[in-house]
Amino acid sequence: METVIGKYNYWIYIALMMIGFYAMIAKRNLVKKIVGMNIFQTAIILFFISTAYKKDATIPILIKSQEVIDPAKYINPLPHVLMLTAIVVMVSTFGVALAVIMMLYKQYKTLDEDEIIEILRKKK
Amino acid sequence: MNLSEHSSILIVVIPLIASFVNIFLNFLQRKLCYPFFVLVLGICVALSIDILCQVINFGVLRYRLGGWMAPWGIEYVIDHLNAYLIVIVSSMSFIVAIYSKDSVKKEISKAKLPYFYSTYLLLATGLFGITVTGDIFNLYVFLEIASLSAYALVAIGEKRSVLASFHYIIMGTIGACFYLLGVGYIYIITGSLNISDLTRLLPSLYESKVTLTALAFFIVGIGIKIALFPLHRWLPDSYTFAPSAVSAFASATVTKVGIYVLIRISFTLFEPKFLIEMTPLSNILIWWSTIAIFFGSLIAIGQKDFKRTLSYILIAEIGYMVFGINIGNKEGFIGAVLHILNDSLMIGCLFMIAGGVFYRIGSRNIEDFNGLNRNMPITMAAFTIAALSMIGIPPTAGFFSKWYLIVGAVKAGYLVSAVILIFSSLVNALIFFRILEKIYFTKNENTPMYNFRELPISMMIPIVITALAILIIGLYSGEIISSVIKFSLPKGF
Amino acid sequence: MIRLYDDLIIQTVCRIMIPLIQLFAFYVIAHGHYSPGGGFQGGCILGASFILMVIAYDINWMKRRFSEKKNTLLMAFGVLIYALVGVLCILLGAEYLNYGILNKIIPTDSVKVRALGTLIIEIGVGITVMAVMVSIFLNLTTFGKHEKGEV
Amino acid sequence: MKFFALIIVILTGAVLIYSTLDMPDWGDPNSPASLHVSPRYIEKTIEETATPNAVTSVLADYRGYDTLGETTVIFTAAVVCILLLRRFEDDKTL
Repeated sequence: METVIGKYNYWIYIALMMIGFYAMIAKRNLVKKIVGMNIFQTAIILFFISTAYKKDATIPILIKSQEVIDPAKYINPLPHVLMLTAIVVMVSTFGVALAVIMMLYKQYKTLDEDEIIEILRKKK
Repeated sequence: MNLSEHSSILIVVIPLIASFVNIFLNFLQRKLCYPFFVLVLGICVALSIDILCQVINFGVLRYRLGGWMAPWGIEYVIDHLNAYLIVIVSSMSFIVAIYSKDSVKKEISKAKLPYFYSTYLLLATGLFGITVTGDIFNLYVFLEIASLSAYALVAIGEKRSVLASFHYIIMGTIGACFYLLGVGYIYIITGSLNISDLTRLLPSLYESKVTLTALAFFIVGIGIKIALFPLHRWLPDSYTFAPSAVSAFASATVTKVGIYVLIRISFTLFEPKFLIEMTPLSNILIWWSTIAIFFGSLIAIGQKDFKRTLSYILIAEIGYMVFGINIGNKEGFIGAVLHILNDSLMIGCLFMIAGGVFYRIGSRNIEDFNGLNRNMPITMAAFTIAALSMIGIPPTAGFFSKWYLIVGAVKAGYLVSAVILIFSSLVNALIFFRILEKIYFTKNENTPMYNFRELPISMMIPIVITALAILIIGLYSGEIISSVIKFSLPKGF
Repeated sequence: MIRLYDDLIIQTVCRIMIPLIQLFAFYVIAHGHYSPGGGFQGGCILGASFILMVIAYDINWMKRRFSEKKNTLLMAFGVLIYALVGVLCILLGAEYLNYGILNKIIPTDSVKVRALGTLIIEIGVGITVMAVMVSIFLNLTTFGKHEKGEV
Repeated sequence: MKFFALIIVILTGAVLIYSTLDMPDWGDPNSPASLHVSPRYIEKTIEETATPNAVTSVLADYRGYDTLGETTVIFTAAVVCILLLRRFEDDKTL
């Protein structure tokens, strides 16, 4: 029981990740694939953020008048910084993937992978 | 102020700044974009050689970014392995940059050329960044810069390249996500991101399940990025339909840098004994890469498209390198690291020749190579050298690395893998002798008489340089091993 | 996909809102040292204000105020500021991005100058993010034509 | 195909969940991540960078180089979108 209380947050994020991962490899619609990609990356971000949390701690913005600073009273800033970077990477990947999908749509007039492969096979 | 002590950072920052300046130049004077682009990559070659000399003379270079101490700030650590990789990446990017002048003009519209050069520079920046950094998260950031620009460079090729690029995006993102998950797992149990700090912290955590999972995720993530056999789906299409300059550059550098990351993760971040003795991972990877070599070679025989054949050969070559790293003795590791250089030259040269032939006759089909030596004697001579090296005929570079790999395999007792390595060489011989026969000896009546001359000079020079480099490196491979590679051996080899 | 869509209420509200949104964006960028915020967040809000212009009015209305050339140049300029601050640190004799050395040219002590260096690069990041958001939005919604009307 | 994908996903998830058992609990103030590197960021941020917001000081100062990389990533995305999608007036080929 203690394990469940201590670890359930990780499990939820892993479940989310796997939903995204499944969508990425199993769905045949291109947009659904990149939506899955987004879910996957967002779940990783949540996972990192949850590692930053400490019980009874507050956001890492210090008050200047304080003389002795207790690190246990502030949550860990490093994962937040890393995830700011990862969010930007996620947005950029999403933008590039959308651009590529739009090029595909212009060529084949469809967003379904099977149909695109069918068109390519007919051309041969 | 001494600039040479900053050369490890300048090699990343100069192409980065140049890619922004290229956007400005686009609006000021579009003609200057190309000379500026080549000049910058030339400077990078000079800097990389400077770094290599510094490492050989003074040992490991450390550079603290922002002046912060290592586990708190980001640190650059350059030892012999990095310096060697930087020289390979920078010189290949420079050579292909020269080559791209004429080849790209047919494939990309004029108004977009400055953006193409910017993206190319960003890809180079990403690769340099991956090679020099000593921080696992920083590595992820540069991995993404390199990947994003590679997706785009692939997508601007022929019509079918867009679908290939989409597959590349999906696979590449899965790889990057797995890598990031590995970083997260390592971070949770250690609290650090710096590679040298982690080397100190991790040995006490080898019993933990988290460490093993993290390593597995690192390996699968990088395995996707380097297209290790069952995860290779994105590579053949991408490199076949990409513009020829891009296929040459990407095939020569991207996968090699991936191999470098694999070496770093397995042998610097973790101790060699963790991968080789404490876990079955290295054994799995050996069989995995043997299968990669076998199937890569086997599929390559059946292809008609020359670039696609090369892509499958590249998959087999990646198998060679992963195999060499994991057999866990000196010869295998030396062979793998030497093969990074040789393979980068050979594959780069062959892809450039494929692009050159496509430039002239507009076809990549092997059947159309009949009698090309009458029209393009110099290119075909270069092709012969590269092909012989691919097969592994003694005076060329390819022989030496394959020799080391086979010796290492026999020493470690992996006889089946040694046989597969020889089999793969024979397959290469089959493929390339068939093409050579078409080029030199086929005098078919139906052969169309092409009426064109050699390639333009800007495409000619890079091909000749790489072909000569294959010969010269073959002669001096002993020197390279004794002055550089010997020092990059992991502890305990 | 972008059509002229005249709606008096939306246009009037946006005319009032857009300057306020931009002001708030500058606040978020500049106040990043003391509260949640910084270059990315502020840049995104600033970019959103331009995107709102396109949605509420049309693309030409927005391009008259903020042309494509300006946008592309700003995109490169913002991140160039960032990289050049680092090069400046090298030229002054410290490591790359070591803002502490900037007190050779800015007369404050070596700790406060770090906060100042942070502010400079946050501004650079903000400019880039704003321009990038607008650029990606325009390219995706108009299929790269940068014109109004059907695609 | 879908069944195969499901098996891969379940296996991956199982490995990930199995290894969480060795991780520190959620919100544990004594986990390695909150003891090793990060305390210095909180303790010294005012003293060393004059920035009370520790996230900003880590983002732009201690790990400022990562942020340069991330700005470059987003710049890359914009250049890539122009390269792939933009149709220029003086460009007849596409």
